[in-house]
Amino acid sequence: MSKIGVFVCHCGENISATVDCVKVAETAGRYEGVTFSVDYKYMCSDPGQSIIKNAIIEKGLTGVVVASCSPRMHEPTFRKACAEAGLNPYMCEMANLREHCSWVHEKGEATTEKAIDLVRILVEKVKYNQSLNAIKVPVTKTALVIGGGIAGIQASLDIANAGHKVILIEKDPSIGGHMSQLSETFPTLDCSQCILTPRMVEVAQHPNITLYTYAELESLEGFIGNFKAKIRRKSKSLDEKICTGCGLCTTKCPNKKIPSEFNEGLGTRTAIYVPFPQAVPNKPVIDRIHCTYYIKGKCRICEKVCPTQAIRFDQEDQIVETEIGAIVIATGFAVKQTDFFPEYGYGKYPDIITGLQFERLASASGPTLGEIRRPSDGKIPEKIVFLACAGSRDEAKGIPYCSKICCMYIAKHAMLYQHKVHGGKSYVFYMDIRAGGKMYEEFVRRAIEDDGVNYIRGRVSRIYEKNGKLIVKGADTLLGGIPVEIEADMVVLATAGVANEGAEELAQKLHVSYDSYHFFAEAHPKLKPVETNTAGIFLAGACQAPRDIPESVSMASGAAVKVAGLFSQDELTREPLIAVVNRQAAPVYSSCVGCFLCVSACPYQAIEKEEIKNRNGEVIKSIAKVNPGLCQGCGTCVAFCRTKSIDIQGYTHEQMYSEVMALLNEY
Amino acid sequence: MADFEPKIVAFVCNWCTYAGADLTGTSRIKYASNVRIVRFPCTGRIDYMLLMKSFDEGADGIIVSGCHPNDCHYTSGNFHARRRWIMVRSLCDFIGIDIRRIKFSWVSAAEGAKWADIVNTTVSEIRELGPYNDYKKVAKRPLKEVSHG
Amino acid sequence: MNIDGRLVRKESLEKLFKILKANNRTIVGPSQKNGRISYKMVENYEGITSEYIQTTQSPKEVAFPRTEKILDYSKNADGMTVKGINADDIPDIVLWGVRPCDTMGMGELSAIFNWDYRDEIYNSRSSRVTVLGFSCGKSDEYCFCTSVGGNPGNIEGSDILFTQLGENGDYLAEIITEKGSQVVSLASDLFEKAENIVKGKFLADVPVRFEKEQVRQNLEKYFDSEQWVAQSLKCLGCGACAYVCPTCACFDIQDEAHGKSGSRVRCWDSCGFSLFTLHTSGHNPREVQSQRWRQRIMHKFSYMPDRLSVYGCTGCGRCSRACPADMNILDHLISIQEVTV
Amino acid sequence: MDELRRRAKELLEASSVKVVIGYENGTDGKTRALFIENPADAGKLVFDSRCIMNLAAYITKHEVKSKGKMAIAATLPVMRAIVQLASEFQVNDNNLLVLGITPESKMIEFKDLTEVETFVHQYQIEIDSRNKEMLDRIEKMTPSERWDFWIQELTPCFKCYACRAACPMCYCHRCTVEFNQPQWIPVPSSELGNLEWHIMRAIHLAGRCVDCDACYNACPLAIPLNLLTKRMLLDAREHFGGYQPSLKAEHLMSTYKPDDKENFIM
Repeated sequence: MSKIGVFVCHCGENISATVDCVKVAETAGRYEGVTFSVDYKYMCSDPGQSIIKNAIIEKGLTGVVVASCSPRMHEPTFRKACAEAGLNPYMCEMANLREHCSWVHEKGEATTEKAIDLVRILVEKVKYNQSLNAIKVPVTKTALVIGGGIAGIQASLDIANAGHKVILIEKDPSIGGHMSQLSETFPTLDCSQCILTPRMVEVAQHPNITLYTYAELESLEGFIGNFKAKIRRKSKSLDEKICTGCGLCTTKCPNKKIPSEFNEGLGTRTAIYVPFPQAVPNKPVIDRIHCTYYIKGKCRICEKVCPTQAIRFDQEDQIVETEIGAIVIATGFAVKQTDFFPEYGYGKYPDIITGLQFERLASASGPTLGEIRRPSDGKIPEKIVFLACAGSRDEAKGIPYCSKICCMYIAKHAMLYQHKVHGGKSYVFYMDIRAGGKMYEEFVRRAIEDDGVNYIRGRVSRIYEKNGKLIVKGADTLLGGIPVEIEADMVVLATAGVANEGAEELAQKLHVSYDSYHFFAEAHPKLKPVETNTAGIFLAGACQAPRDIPESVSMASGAAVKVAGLFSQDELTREPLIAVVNRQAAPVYSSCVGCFLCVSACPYQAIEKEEIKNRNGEVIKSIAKVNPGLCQGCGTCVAFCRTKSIDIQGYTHEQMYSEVMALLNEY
Repeated sequence: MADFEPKIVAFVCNWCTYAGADLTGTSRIKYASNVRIVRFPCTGRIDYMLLMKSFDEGADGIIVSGCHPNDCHYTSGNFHARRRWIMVRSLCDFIGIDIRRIKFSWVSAAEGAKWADIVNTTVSEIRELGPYNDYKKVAKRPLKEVSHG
Repeated sequence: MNIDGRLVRKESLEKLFKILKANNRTIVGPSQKNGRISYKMVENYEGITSEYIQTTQSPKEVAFPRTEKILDYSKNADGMTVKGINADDIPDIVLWGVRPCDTMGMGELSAIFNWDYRDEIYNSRSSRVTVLGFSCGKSDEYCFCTSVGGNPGNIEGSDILFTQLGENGDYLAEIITEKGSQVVSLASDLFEKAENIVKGKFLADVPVRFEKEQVRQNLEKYFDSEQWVAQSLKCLGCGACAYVCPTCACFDIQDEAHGKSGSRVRCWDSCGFSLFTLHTSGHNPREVQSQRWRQRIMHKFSYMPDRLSVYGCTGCGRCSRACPADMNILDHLISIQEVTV
Repeated sequence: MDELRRRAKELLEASSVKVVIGYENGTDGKTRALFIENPADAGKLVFDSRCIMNLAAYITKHEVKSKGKMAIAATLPVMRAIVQLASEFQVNDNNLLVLGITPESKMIEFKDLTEVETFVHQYQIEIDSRNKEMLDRIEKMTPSERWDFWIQELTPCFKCYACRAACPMCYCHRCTVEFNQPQWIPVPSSELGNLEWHIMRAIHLAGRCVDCDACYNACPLAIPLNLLTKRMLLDAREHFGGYQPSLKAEHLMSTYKPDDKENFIM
């Protein structure tokens, strides 16, 4: 006979404001099998957990139902509390009275009735819960970091410094990411390259880090601690071992007019190229799309001039298969291009540029060697306009969120302009100035007060060209919306930060969730910001949402700690919520009839054939068997099995059936 | 029928719709309180027999919801489920079960508002349809004791 | 025994039906659906079919329904309330159009339900049934009532037995019991005086195919015979034979629970099912189909005559007709008789 | 027929097989299954248009299988069932030899099940016009008419499970109806119990049914339960391009396509 305890939480007033928690506890106390029932202000608090623990010990409870918030929030908390009091943690279930009831319904009888139903459903379920023991699986202590921007670099270094192996893959020929493109960084104005390149070099030289640039994830299977990744190392058309990185080939390549990705199209590069002088690895790759030899079958000049004969035109992509235990996704973000904005000329005016392009103009290593010159004619702009929220916070553009970094970098850009163009006039159109961060607000004030940047609160409705000037038409909402028109020489759009193209596809490869903007979804917005819903896969940097450098670095270190924590154990304990094929005494052995249709239904190839043999070694029966290491507990096989021979622990036939019965019947 | 409050059962997966319904809560979006959620690991786990059982025991409507295609936490549980739903739904229709009372949806962890919308739509549609008496009659019909007719 | 024989005009059967209905009798009679004939409650005379040698289903359901509620229960704060079946709720039934093999079968069924335990519900039901038997003018190759002690004009088990006097002829009604006389009293005009009618020549000719006593004796030595395997190889293990049989009485008790309340229900079961004897442990004393087939034959031709002094077979031939694998019980019984063990 | 008898005799004499499964004359002009173990009995074999029972129901039966290698006289529906059973690991070349009987009543002895598969793939499963009309008629009804129709049709069912026993695809040792923890399908023969049993049966046959009508032919009460599986067959065609029994261990319902189309998921 069950002895179930029901613990109803008020969650402060989060639940009790709309649900009569006292009545819920009283009603639950009358259910058959419930021997203890109580309500309390905060069940998750220390005293709250003590109530549960004491009741388990004193009342000899065989099952616990905590009626509080979502189990996705506190299930581990309460299961742990139960375990500490000597009750198997899997004898604890949670009724979601907060997210699924008190927060979504008005105060009233119907809401309390629903709360009572939710508790009853779980009371009936828990009667069929079974004690389960965690599954132990070995851990491969190698991490895969995807993306070699500042977040990926930081995560790799932190994991490597904790003594674990790291494989860092980067889709471009060099690591460095967007940070390597930046001129100076807010709020200190120190040179981005100066602080970044030492870390890039550290990555390249770290004995625990294997760096694959020009490489992408091909596929991933397995589960936490035991992933198998296939990495595609795209052909660089070069033997990296022989290449000395002398750069002769890049100077001799006849194809010199290719827009440079690193310079955001404001400069050019050759077909065999190193993206930027401080690239790591500092060895070229051949861009096969633009290379004359791959297009026309003739040229091979680089091959001829190479002093070490390192060029390999016939080199193929290489697939590296590797076993890893954890993954950090640090694939970063992209920015909208100017062609996204019809009101600003669809990208047809060369002197309307993105913030990232401005970074390249302002950078000493950029196409203008740090001089602010406009792309159309190379003139130094005397009037420059910066537009914040270009696309961001604009529902109509499908980007209702704030891109977060723009306010700060626009202040920086305006400041840099004022430092570099003496007597120049700069204007910033903004909606709000969001400068939350250490020394951020001070930085913006400096731009306005010390450097004389003109901040105009309002949006720009249109920009068009007239007599070689860009006419910026906007309004000043602080002055009652009076129209403002500026004849500018150059306009910088702080275009929205968005998810990378292909983020969705990568998420599907990794089996992680993503939000409606295609940024990767964290497991919990507050308490699990670097975890994904898939165990063993973590997030760092702007692939999760727009992030600035310090935030990306913090997230990276956070993710690295999660990985290091995982790698601190030789074995991992996994939730035993997996499928099991029933076994019975001879001569039945199992009700499984061995049709093996479940084998093709299983998404994890976790079902195999088991032969039951007699003493003479003859096969009596072949039945299905679930490999507990591979099974992830989706239960597809359970619903599929005609003989109901497979069941899934934690969501068994009896548990789900009794939930439905409890839901619709009086008890 | 004005005071008819339909009983709605929702079978949802843990990773998308359950989380989506959590988000509805965290976003404080209000919806009809007629629905009771039963949590499954995955839509792939949802046995069609449970749909029958729900009607047996007096449900007036059912919501089955999980991750959007390609978003399944288990890669393909929802694809298997979808195939099953197509067949089961069609058979139910052929038998004359009122398939307007079984709503299928994809609600992701980010679609808190959609969840509220699905529940509200379902509740108002079922309220319009009235109690599922056809099924209830059969389910609760006193066992005929003399020669079945 | 001197039986009161009356003449009932062909046209009078319908009148009799209407009078019985007018007297609030529930009439259960042979009714056709999808080309199969079963006993059902009939409201109109047109609902009754007379075109059959034998019905698909036996009339046993009037006393032993396939699904029968035994009690209702509900749990409450004070414990449990149990409500049994009220015998007064059981209707008086006139069972119309039953062949003599089936009327005899009702006696065999009663023997089972009154052997070591008097089954109250069964007896309440059967005592409320008035049986209007109809003799057989035709038979087919499945019929073998004469081999098991019956005959096409057997009065055993009928309250009134009607025998049609030739094709399209009038009927001889033999009023056998008090219940039968009660029916007559409701419509005495329809039961005319009959003089010296000999029904024999109007009855079907069903040859005796085996000696049941011989079969019984052989079975005593036949338990371990290889023949069971050979005979049952084509058996598919369904319950069709048992469910159409007028004397098969196995049942299963099920609780249909809905939260705090529910019902206890008696449902037909069949010894042909592989799970019929499966123990919780996994052990199954009748592990293979031949053992189940043997049980069926032994029960009807050995255990029942031993213990109940009646055979469990009426020779109606339904099991053979219903068998999806064409297991013909007559063939098997003949071979058992012929075997020299 | 002579060819069949001759070959059956040879196979038994040579001990190539232990039992030959075919048809013999039965009661009332019907034919029934025959299991020949003695070559001398080969003469009892018959074959003609009366032989409609699906003998494949026997090849998964423990009592038959345990005799040793089987040969089976197999018409097209039987061969389809055999291929499907092979893909579900219930029979294989080691325990079964197929003496195929073509729709033209010619005997073909197949070397292996792959040949049987190739042979059956020449013929599409076609639903006969009478049943097609029935299906059309039912589909034209309103949902509540369909409901009444099926409740009426299924109510006579007394759950003898002859449909299941005769179906070659229903070889499970423990059927879902016999699963009682929990009791998914109500045991009683009641309107609800019958309805759920037949829904469950049809769904379990989705993508597996070979449309042999064995279930309907076996039903003592002639319930048109095969219409349910026929409808599922048509659904499989409509939604997933259909299926036919194949030795590949990938089945209609255990696989999926990412672009499976539906129009009802919100």
